[in-house]
Amino acid sequence: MSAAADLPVWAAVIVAALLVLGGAIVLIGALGLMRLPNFYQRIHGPAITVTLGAGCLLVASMVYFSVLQERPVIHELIISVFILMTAPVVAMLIMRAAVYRDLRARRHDTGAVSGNVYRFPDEE
Amino acid sequence: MTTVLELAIGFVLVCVILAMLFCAVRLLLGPTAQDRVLALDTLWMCAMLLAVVLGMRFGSLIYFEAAMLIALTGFVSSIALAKFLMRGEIIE
Amino acid sequence: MPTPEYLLPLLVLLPFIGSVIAACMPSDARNREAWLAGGVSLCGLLLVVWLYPAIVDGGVAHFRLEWMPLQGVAFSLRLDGLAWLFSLLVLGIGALVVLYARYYMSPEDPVPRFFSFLLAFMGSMLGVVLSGNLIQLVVFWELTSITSFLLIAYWHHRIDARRGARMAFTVTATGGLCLLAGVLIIGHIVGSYELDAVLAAGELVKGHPWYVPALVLVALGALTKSAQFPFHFWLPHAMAAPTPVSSYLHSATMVKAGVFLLMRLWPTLSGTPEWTWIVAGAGVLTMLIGAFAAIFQHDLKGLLAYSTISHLGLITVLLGIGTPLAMVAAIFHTLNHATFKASLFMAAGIIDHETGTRDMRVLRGLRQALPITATLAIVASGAMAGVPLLNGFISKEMFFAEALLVGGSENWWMSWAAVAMGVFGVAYSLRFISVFFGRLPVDLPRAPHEPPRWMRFPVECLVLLCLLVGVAPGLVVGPVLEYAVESVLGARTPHYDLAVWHGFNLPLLMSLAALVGGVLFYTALRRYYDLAARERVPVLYRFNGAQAYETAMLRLTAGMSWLVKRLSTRRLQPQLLLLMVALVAVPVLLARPPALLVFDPTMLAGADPLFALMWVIGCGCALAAAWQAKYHRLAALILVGGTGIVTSMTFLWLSAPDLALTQLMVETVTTVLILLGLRWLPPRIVPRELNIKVPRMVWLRRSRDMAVAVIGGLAMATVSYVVLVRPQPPSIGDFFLLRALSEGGGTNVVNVLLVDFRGFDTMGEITVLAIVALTVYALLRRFRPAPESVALPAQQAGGIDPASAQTPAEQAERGYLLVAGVYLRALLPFMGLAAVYFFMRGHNLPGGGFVAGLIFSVAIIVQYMLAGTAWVESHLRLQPHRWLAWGLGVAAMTGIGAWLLGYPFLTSHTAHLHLPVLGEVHVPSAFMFDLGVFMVVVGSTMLILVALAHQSIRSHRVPGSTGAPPRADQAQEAG
Amino acid sequence: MSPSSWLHHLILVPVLLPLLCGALLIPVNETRHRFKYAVNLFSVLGLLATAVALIWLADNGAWDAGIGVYLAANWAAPFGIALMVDRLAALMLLLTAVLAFAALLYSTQRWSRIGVHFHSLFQFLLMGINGAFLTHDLFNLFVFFEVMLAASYGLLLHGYNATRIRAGLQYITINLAASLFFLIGVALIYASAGTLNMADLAARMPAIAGTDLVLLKAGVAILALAFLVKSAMWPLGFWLPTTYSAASPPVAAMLVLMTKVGAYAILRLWLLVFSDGAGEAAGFGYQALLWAGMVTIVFGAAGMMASEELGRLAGYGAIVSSGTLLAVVGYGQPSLVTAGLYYLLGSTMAMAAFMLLIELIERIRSPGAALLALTMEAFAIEETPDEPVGVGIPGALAFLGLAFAGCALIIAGLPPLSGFVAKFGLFHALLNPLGGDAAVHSSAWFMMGVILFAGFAAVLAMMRFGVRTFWASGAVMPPRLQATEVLPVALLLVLCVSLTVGAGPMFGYLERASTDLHSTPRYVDGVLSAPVVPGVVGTEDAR
Amino acid sequence: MKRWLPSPWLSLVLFLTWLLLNQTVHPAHLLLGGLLAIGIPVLARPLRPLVPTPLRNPGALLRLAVMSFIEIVRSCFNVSGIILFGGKAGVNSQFIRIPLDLRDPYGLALLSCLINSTPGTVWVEILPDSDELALHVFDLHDEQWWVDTIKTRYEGPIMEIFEGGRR
Amino acid sequence: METVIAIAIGVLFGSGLWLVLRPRTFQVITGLLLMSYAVNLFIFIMGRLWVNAPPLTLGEGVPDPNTFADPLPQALVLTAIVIGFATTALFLVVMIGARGLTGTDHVDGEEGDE
Repeated sequence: MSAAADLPVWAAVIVAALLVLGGAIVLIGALGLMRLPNFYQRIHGPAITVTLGAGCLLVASMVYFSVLQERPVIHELIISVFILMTAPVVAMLIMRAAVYRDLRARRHDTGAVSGNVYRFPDEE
Repeated sequence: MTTVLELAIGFVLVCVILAMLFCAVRLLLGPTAQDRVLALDTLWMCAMLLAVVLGMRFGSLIYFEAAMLIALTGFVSSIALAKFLMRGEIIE
Repeated sequence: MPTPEYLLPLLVLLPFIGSVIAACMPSDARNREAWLAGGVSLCGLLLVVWLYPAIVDGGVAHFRLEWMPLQGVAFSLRLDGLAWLFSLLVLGIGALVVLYARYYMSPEDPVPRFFSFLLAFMGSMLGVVLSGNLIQLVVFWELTSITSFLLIAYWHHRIDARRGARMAFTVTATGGLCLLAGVLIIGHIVGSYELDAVLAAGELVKGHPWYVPALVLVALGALTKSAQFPFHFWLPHAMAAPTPVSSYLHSATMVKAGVFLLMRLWPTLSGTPEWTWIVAGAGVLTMLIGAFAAIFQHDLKGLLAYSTISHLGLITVLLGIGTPLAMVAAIFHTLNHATFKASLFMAAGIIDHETGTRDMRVLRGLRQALPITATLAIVASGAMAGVPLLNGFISKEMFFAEALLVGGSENWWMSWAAVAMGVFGVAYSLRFISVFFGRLPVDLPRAPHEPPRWMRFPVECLVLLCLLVGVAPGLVVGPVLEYAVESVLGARTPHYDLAVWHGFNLPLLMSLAALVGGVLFYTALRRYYDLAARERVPVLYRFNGAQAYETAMLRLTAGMSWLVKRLSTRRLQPQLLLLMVALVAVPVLLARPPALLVFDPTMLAGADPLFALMWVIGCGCALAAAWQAKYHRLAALILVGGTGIVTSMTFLWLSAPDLALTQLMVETVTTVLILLGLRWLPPRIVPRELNIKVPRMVWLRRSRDMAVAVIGGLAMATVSYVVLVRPQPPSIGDFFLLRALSEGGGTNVVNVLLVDFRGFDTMGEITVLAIVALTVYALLRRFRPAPESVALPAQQAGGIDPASAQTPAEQAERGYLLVAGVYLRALLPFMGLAAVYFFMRGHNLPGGGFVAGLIFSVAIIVQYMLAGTAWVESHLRLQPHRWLAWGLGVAAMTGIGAWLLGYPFLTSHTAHLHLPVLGEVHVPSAFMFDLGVFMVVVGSTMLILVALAHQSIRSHRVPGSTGAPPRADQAQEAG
Repeated sequence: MSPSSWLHHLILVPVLLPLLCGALLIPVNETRHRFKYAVNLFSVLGLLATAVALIWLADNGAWDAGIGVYLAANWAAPFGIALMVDRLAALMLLLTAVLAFAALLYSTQRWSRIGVHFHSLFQFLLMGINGAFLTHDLFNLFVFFEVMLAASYGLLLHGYNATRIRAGLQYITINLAASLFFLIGVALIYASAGTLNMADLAARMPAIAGTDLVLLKAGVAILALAFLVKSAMWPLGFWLPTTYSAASPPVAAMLVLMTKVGAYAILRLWLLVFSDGAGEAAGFGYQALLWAGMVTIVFGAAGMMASEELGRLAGYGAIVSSGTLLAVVGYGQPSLVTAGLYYLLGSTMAMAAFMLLIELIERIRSPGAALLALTMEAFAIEETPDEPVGVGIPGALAFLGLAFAGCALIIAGLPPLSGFVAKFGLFHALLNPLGGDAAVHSSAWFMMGVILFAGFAAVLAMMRFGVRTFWASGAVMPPRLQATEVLPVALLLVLCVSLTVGAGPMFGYLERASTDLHSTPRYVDGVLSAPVVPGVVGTEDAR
Repeated sequence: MKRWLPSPWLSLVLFLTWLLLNQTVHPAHLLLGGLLAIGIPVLARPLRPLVPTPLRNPGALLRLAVMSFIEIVRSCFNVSGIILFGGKAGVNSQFIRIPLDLRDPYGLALLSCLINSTPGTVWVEILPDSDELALHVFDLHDEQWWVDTIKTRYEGPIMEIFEGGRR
Repeated sequence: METVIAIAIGVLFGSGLWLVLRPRTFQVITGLLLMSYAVNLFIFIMGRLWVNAPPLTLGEGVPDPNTFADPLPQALVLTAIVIGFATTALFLVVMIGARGLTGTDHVDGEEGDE
């Protein structure tokens, strides 16, 4: 933690702000995952973790290390790129899996057929 | 002012780990498999963020690789699980 | 004349060589076999005769060949008077038996086996009598048991032969084991196993505290072999053997091995009250029981067998008495018994051979059909009964004299027993010869004729010997007996007179009494007891040794089965339970830890609460996985994944980035792997009734397992804690930190350890990977899925999912995976880049071949998941087998490359190159090694995963497997 | 001998040759069976030659004190991985090569073809076993154990069926658990002693005390558990009969050797670490080993008598022999170790021959006939004795009978074959401790009794099977035997016979080996002072 | 050219990524990165059947990025608000259909990335028969608003980028 | 820290142990996974706990061994992880093979009395 002491004030403030924001968002996202009542709502919770939460923290990290090492340290960009490439895939696959599982198992309480996009197989 | 930063880092750590805890709760409670998969995926994400934050806490760059690795391959088990749920087998 | 010593090994070896030759002959070569066997016996006989000068006047011939110098055991042969006499007996009677057997064995019998075993027995028996070393004696002793076993069961298709053989072998071989123990004790006392030393150390042995155990053990060996009470029961059952065998082994030679042993060790062991009680006691009982039982036999050979038991008992009594004169009588009677009993057995065999039966209730009047045989048999029976002018008379009279001497004034029972034995002996002799008298029955299985001339010849020879010895004992056997006795007794050799007539004295009176009494007894039995109608021996039938043996064997087997059932299990769970209990119990019992657990509150204070919180997650996941694994496999898998993440983060937190990376990748691959496997593991449906109540036993078992688990966990936690609070001992770890950069050429010490310091471990580790991959591949080649999982998974079967109608490739091109496919295919180059990145930096920063290999494999696996096996393999020919082979080859060759430079295997070298623009480039050989690791990891991971993935395509092609309708209720994961 | 000499690399050949041959064979297609077989055979013959050469080197003073140390990667002993060959290790290598040769020959016709990758797995198995014999580093021992076990899993499941996979599941699970024990044990040893090299551990022993010593003892005890599971000590060895009877014959023959690897590891570790010079910990665990070994013998003997099938009988026989070895180690007397090693050689070869033989014997036993014979004997049904005319035995049956008898004699320890010599050697050593003057310990009597009992049980059990198989089966069909199936059995038995005849020189060699084993300081010096080759980047003190 | 450099953009990105990963511009890494940037796409080509459409309008891409960034941040706070303060009944989560004209796979991929990155919407699939997008919306007030927004704000610019504004 | 990690190892090992004693093959494989986590951590902590001291001797000059974590246990764990992965794969395949051939997922290949 001695490393943090070397940081100039302006950078520390920026980093701290980003961190606090990111941390709060991460926490809220996870809270959503825990608290929301059904799966189709819960899946929206982590989305904020992935985007804004992760984004804030990564930017904070970039600023922090760039200032600390007095050179541009921006390889966290790679992480962001990877997240942007993988997160949609995971979300859509889990979502689709959930929809068809619920359809097959005819679970009425999950909201799988809300909005008339999907129907239970024998109710068509 | 540096103590602010330290406090902020501490706060983020708490947040991230609490987030992991929430994920774990969802992981334990389910109730459906897709919930668990979602929770696991989020847990991976939190772990990645934890690595980033630990790197900041210790002021070291070696934590970056772990984070990058999670970002790059952490999704694989999630999509494998999702595909298993959807198709019954992951490689057809 | 050549040095006779060299003839000794020849004498022993000759029969064995003959045995091997005999075994190789064709099965119908009766004559050649007989010539061979006879020739061997005669040659041996010649050698024995040739060796006679060596034993004259107490001379001893020796032959020694070093065998086990460490234990002081040599292959040592020793010929003295006693051994000479017994050799003569073995070879002489052997030659006669061979001749007899030539005619006795039927043309259909496979004679090579018979003569081979017979010769082998002859060699073993010679080995016993000629052994100059106790251990070697035991070797040949057991050999006689084995060959006897084989000979008794010669007609092995007969159940009585098999049982008789097993019984005989069990008893005598067990006796042999006892003898071994006894001999070892004697060897320990004396300090040598050489017979010379042992014979000279009589006083030492008798004074040693271990004398009694040694005596008992040796006696057990001798008594079992010589069929002494209470081990006598095997001998009558051994009569299932062909008659030549009976006459050779079970009358003349093998059963004499026991008494031979007692004679041999007489100077060492005899002369104490224990000796007398054990040996003479067993002898007296055997003598009486055998003689009495013999009277009531109906089988000719049975009668002879019991009579043999009785006579052996007689000899044992003589040895037990322990006076020098008794020894003379014992040796003399051994010789006499061999001659008359062998001839009697042969006669019985002739009768059997000619009439087709041995039942004395049927046989009568054979004198008319077989006059010569009858005469011979009657004379031999006379010798058996102790009729004067026959050899049996003389030795029996000596026995009476000794019995009187010992019996003297107080122990009258000894004399009475002797007389009783004489009476019984006469009675059964009469019973035996009764078959020759009366009228020839007409209903015999075969019409009897005189046997062939040469079949009778051995009997004639032996009977002639009986007569000669009986008439002129001193002349015929005098010197031989003298030397034999001398070799046992040495200076204590008594003066004795081998004469037929010693004047009127008490022994003669006893002989006469026995003769008269025997005749009267037999007549009485015939007339008033109806001997022929009796099925069993009066009084004695209660002590049925054979029955006891069978029962004991059955009980033993049953008992052992019970024991094994109690002491072991074939089930896995109890074994694992035992293992786990041992894991906790053994260190506690052996290391006896003091109260180790000193809880240090400062440790708790030093704990990072966040770290603790993280482990709350890890532990929660682990416990939940344990809870869920039975019915909710997928949930358990996901939960284990949670624990895995926490573990990786712990590695990261606690300064092990390499471990964290590896653990993360392994986590991913393991998940994919288990998911691939789960496809083939049909779901477990929660049974309704299980929710209602758990049987008490199950509940108990679970509680027990729970207790073990809790204790095991506590133990691990305690030990971990104890280790953690202790300062680290001076460890070799520092060395690596100091040398990694300067000599290993890398800053990532862990990686330098893996590829350089402990590269040899890594070599083995990648081999394990390769082996497992090959095993998995081989297993899956023959994989047969569970019937329930052959059909398409429910998710793909119903029409609910529109993707069901599409092939995997179509799904990726046009279907729901279209969008995902764009990303996943775009990620492939990046994953490849990451693999290269981690690989390149491994030596200096966290990473390395293993992580790189896993990343690469994951990249490929993602493509498989996306587009299916068929599509990927039509576009990419990844040959995991070659990757494996090349990987192992590159790694090993890198190591071997060091040899060329004169260094040991795997010594690392670094090439320092100065390139124009690029500057200095270091190329360590460890890099090549890591490349090998990378290739093996890729190869094995791909091989395992792809082989598993292939099952899906394969099983659908199995004809008939799609016959069963896919099950729609296949809810793999209950929510 | 200079560590850079080419001859010195011979120490590594038993590991490298199978590795390379195994790797070479991986991508070769199964249709080229002949080629695969040739490579395999070449490797095995090479191993045979290497082992002979190593024995010669070890026994003729090529190295100081008869200990050849190979420092892999050229790092001095406690730091790098040291491999060590002494008389015993060289002999075990030879035994491995001989058994491998026999098993390989046996598998020519059938067994190597029923599945894929037999030859590679076979080579890797050899690599693992050889490595376990050679290595002097605890963790490296773990790695080689894993190589060996992994290959044995593969071979056990080779061409699998329901029985084999059932047995395999059990075998694998138990050995995986045991491997975890191994790791725990090694970890504890490192935590308390700070080293992994066995010689270094021995050198550090006197200085370890207090809690560290307790931890070390616990670690070694757990480590020993892992070995004892492999060497099938009661009550940890119930997997063995099941596994042996399920494995294919050549694999079963190799498995016989694997139980001995566990005993070997215990022997090596104990004699080194808990020798007299080990300070406070000297003599740790010997008593426990002794009694556990004896209980194992009794259990194995009981199992032999209780067995209803030949495969399980053989398995229990193997339990008896490893029990004997454990008791021998636990007795802690050099001369007994000599005899124990002799016993190990003979019993391993005989048991392996027996494993190979079982399948051949099963061919003559049609199950129906065997069952009939069983019931007849159980109920003592008397057959009417037939005409006293025997049945001609064709050569194949004669061979099987002879070979069976030979195996039975050795396993039961009856004269005149090596089993008896071994038994005698054990008894002699028990009764004459330290040259015969010292008092005989009372446990010696127990041990003699137990061994005698085991011999008795073996006699009864083997006789029962032999009689039922060769004599009692009604219609005996002479089986069809291949020369390649007969030869290995014959070879092993002939070796046993020559072991008997040459007992003198053999005991001499083993005596020297055992003396080596018991002189801990020589190992410590030999291994720790083994020089590295001066290197390019080398400095003087550690390299 | 096509053979050795199947996708120049990818190669460029890989090259940059390599430099970024190693955080250096040392000549050795330039060389190595260049080699990898050329080699990896060549090796990976068999598994990447779709040749990406060349970008027609990079400027539109930038505009889209900025716009969607704002949208993401905005909806992020929306969702956070709902999670923290929204009652259980107050959220109307529903699936909706959105007819799409976009056909280019890369365009669809970009669209999915934007939609999924925007908290409150999750892409489910393109319904196979109708070329409609099934979308799940966290808190739906007005279905038509969503259809219009997606069509105009996202689909339009994306079609401009990939298909040269062919509307 | 010490207390936490000790308890963690205990819990992981205990739950793995419980599972290993269960009759279903999947339970056993899960148990072995958990136990191998515990054992890996156990080996790892034999080098004691070090925060932010990875064994990377990046600095100039001769490194001071007291400022780095002990690398040896890490190397051992790495090997153990790999071998554990391999054996898990093997066990998995044997498990499904046994399920197919014997028709049950009981560890004995036949239903017990439970």
